[in-house]
Amino acid sequence: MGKINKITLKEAAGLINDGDLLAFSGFTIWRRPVALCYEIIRQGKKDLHLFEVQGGFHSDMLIGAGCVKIWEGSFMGQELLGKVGVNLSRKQVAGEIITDDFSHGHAVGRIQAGAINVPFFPTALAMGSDILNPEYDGLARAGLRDGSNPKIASKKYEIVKDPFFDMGELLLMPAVKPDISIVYAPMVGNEGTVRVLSQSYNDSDVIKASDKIIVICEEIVPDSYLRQDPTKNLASGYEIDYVVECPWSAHPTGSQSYYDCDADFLRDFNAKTRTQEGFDQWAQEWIFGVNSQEEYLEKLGVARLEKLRASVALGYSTRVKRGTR
Amino acid sequence: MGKINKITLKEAAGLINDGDLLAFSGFTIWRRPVALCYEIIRQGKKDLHLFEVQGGFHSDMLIGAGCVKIWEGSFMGQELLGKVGVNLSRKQVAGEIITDDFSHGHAVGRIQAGAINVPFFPTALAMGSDILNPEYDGLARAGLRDGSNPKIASKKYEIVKDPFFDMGELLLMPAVKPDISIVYAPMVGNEGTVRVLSQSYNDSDVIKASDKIIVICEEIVPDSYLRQDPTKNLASGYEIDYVVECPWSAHPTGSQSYYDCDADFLRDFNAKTRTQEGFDQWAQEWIFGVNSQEEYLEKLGVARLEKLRASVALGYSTRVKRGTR
Amino acid sequence: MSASNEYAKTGEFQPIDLLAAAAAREVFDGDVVFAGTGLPMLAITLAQYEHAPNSVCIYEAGSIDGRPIDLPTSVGDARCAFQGSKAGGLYETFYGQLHAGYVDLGFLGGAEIDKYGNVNTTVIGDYNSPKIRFTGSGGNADINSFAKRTVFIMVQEKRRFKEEVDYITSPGWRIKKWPSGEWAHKKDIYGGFYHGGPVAVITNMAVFRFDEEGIMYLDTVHPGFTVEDIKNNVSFDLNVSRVSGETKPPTYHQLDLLYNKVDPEGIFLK
Amino acid sequence: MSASNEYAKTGEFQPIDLLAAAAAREVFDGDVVFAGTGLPMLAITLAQYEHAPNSVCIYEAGSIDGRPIDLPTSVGDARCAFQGSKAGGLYETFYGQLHAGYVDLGFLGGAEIDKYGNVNTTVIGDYNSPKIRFTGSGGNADINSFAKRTVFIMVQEKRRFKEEVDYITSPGWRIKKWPSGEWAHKKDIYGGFYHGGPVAVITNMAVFRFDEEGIMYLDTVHPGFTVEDIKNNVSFDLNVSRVSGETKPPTYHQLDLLYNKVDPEGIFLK
Repeated sequence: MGKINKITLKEAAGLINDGDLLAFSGFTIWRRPVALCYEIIRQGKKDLHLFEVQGGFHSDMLIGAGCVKIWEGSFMGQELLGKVGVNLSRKQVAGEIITDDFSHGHAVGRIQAGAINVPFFPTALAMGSDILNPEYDGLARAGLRDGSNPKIASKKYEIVKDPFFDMGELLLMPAVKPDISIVYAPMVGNEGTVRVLSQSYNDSDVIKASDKIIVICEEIVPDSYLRQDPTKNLASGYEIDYVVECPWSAHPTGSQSYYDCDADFLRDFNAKTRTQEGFDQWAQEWIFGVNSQEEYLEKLGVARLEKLRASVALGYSTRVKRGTR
Repeated sequence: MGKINKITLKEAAGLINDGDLLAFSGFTIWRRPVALCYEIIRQGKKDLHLFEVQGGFHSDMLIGAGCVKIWEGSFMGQELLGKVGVNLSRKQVAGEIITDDFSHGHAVGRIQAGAINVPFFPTALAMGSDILNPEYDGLARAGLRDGSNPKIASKKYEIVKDPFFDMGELLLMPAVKPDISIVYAPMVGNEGTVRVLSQSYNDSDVIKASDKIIVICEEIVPDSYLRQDPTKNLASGYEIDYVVECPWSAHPTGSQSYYDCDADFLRDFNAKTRTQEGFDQWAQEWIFGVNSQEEYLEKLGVARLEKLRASVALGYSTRVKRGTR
Repeated sequence: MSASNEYAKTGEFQPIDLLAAAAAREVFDGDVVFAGTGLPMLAITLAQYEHAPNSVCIYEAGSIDGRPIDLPTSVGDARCAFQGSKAGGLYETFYGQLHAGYVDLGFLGGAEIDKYGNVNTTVIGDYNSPKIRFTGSGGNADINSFAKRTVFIMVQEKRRFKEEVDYITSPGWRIKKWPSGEWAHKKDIYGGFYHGGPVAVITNMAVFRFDEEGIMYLDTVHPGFTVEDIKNNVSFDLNVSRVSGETKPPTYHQLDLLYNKVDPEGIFLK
Repeated sequence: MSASNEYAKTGEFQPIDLLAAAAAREVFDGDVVFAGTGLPMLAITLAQYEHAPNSVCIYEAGSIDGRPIDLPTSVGDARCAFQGSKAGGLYETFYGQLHAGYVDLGFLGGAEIDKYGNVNTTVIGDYNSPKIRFTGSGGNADINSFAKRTVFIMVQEKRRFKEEVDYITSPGWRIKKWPSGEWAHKKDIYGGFYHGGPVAVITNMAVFRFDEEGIMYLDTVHPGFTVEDIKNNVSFDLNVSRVSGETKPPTYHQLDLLYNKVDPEGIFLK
């Protein structure tokens, strides 16, 4: 009978140190721990190092707010709602951020290796890509592969020959073991069992790979409910450290069975934050201009939230505007 | 809309060639494709090479029947119901079988590597064990690591140094890619979606790693039923090749939500098959003396089967004798 | 429905309809397809309704063989998993499916492409001091490297069809052997992991294919365009000796399926 | 219940009760325990009822923190997963849990043990021409190599407590560095993967522990046995200089829990 360690949003953000290596739950614009990212920005965290299998609204925003020094990942964007992460892109062009690019499969292997505590994952994906061009190793160019930071591998990758079946060369990609992972999950049990309600993305790996794990959830439910079907759960209570209960905390990203992505909100963000001035104004309105999640929800208003709310039958909203209609 | 390729037990056994590398679903005495193993013995298959994360009744029986030339795995036994696989043990002592021992974790990594088609899996489990003693490499001693059999790795393992984080030495364990896997699953959909109803063991890996996959199931159900919750399914129709519908086909091993292990049957097998003569008599009674699964079930009788039948509420039988009562 | 298998006439369909029909033709029955949302989704769904009922679609976020009743706009969407055979995570899709060798066909996009099917989705200019930065690889490099066949859907512009792309995000037929950087055929680099590579590029003007050496050639030209138009919109020396004719327009049956079955809400089709 | 925390007297408990109580004492509150069925299951469940309510049990077949209402006789049993926090497969338990470093304590058995806690569950005689063959490693080698603490439960016999075991299945404190075979301390072989190793051996006669060098010594002797009895049942030169007294019997409260809560059906307790 474990017990969860319940903390507030502000306490959760306070656990993050400047310079920490962070990873997140979710996929592009789904199940991102947005309310906690807002609070990280309010608390002015600096020099964060993000590892993302793929980025999305939450991280493009952290980057726009100047919290991030290093971004490692395979993709930054909001799929059809914003084809590029405009803030990361702006900082990359301005030379204001250190980038290290991987393929999606490389990143998946790297966090899997971190999860099971092996130093590398073997893969033959994306060989021949400029991702492997030694000239384009962003962390090495920044002098960060010298061993002084235990979270940064001494090499971007290694090439080895299959010693068993003569399949030829393949890659070893280094593990990732974040200092902290920030995970949004719809449901956490009162003993800490974690469940997500659709595709599981890399959420389990992110939890296992990290030193400290904060889970921000839609609701805390009885563990006995989640234990009726243990095959459906993502993590056990001892795998996580802190729980924040915070309804709508993934907004404007979506949470299956709770609410859909807020496409208008995301498009508006992408349109307005192409410049730093634009970002600062947007942040003034949506981050610094609201003091709590409750205020944020009031600002969004009932009508907007009700439109996003998922159908209990389908797990997504049937009222939200999508595409051209 | 895929369609399944339904075949009979006899046809399924006919797909196996002498000398094939085989793997099975299940765990010790759970969800083993027993009815098909009986038929393999009836058809007199020879020189089989078994890779087993761990063995159990089904494989100890195949070995007793003289079908097996090579056994690779980490464990052979029936847990509390039979602490040693008496047939494998007898043949090992007699020098009548080639053995290669691994740890459970090594075997899990090896079939995982086969599943994702990488030549090896990195692990630091069981270093320092005599499992790694080069003198005890059974396949090498038998001259089988010469590259002539593409299913046998040229080395038992490789030791490498972590090139990224200076964690020290670890092992690379070679992938396993069986010619055929024989998988028992309780439910297969009419489009081939496969579901198991409790712990998943290594069943998904065994399916992915193998060239040809035969699934023997308790019942074929509408795919639309299984698709109501895709997070609970094990495999998709295109991952399997043949389906045999055969109720009670895991007996005497158990199938959660259908029936429990038949402890009396298993203990009886272990007691009677310590000698080859004993095995031969047992096989005469239970394999050669019955011509079909229907006859086998009649021989077991209604009372016995009803005792084993799982409670719908609990997924296991509340009537079966266990332990001392 | 009396919609026939006759081809629709110019003016009776929109450019996106022709693209969807052309892309759908690349799907063979039984194919396991790795796709993104948008046009690829229209194409695979159209193919499933029409000639490839046993084809299966995997989305990289974790769903397999979903049968959405509302078109998804993200691959992470619950809509993708509706009535799926499986919904898991990215380890399953990238390793349990793609690396395992199940994927027959991938639909991909890109900002730039060269004649070997090398595609850039990362950067314009020097990677280390970029003029424009795009999303990065996502699954593009992985799918192009491991699917048996990949099909790119792109915009036809001279600056996009280049002699050399600014950055090879996604490896085509002739690629670089790292860490040295020498050029080699894909087969030589992938060895036992070789499955195939790009087979077609479909643009708003034409369909291109790749010859035995892995070099792009012009196959068909969309109605309303000429070979000359295409050549004017390609920077490299394009092989036009194998042009097989005009790209087939969608049939009435296909148009019927697209507007009444595949996207009746008009999420992508306006 | 008025069962007290006083120790039961000789004659008021059976040998298996004492074993269960001694094993339960090795479980600390909050421990993640990797266990098999039988005695380890009695011990962990007893500990959960008594002093370690936050401890969690993992079974290698895939279930985590199950709360069986009927005792399982196999780790693959549905009973193990009942009201569990998770039920997955062996990749999860061996890599997602054990290799990931979550496991605090493992309960294990063995046919032979040496003074370094190296255990044999494979063979008697020469591996290549065995006199007797056992099950092989199963998870024994893995758990002994990666759990922070392991506890062995064994039968006390001279032929089982050996100077050198016939085969090191499960690596203890001084083991062999392969492929050369030279002996080394576990820390030197495991490097960054080092988590701990054997801390106790519990037999039908005594409890043994390991000193700073990883060498076994006698800690406590069960009621009814003498130090001499133990020495007579150990082949190697046993350190008896650190004996701390008699093994504590079960308390009345523990006996009450064992017979009325842990195994009321008498699956293991007769």
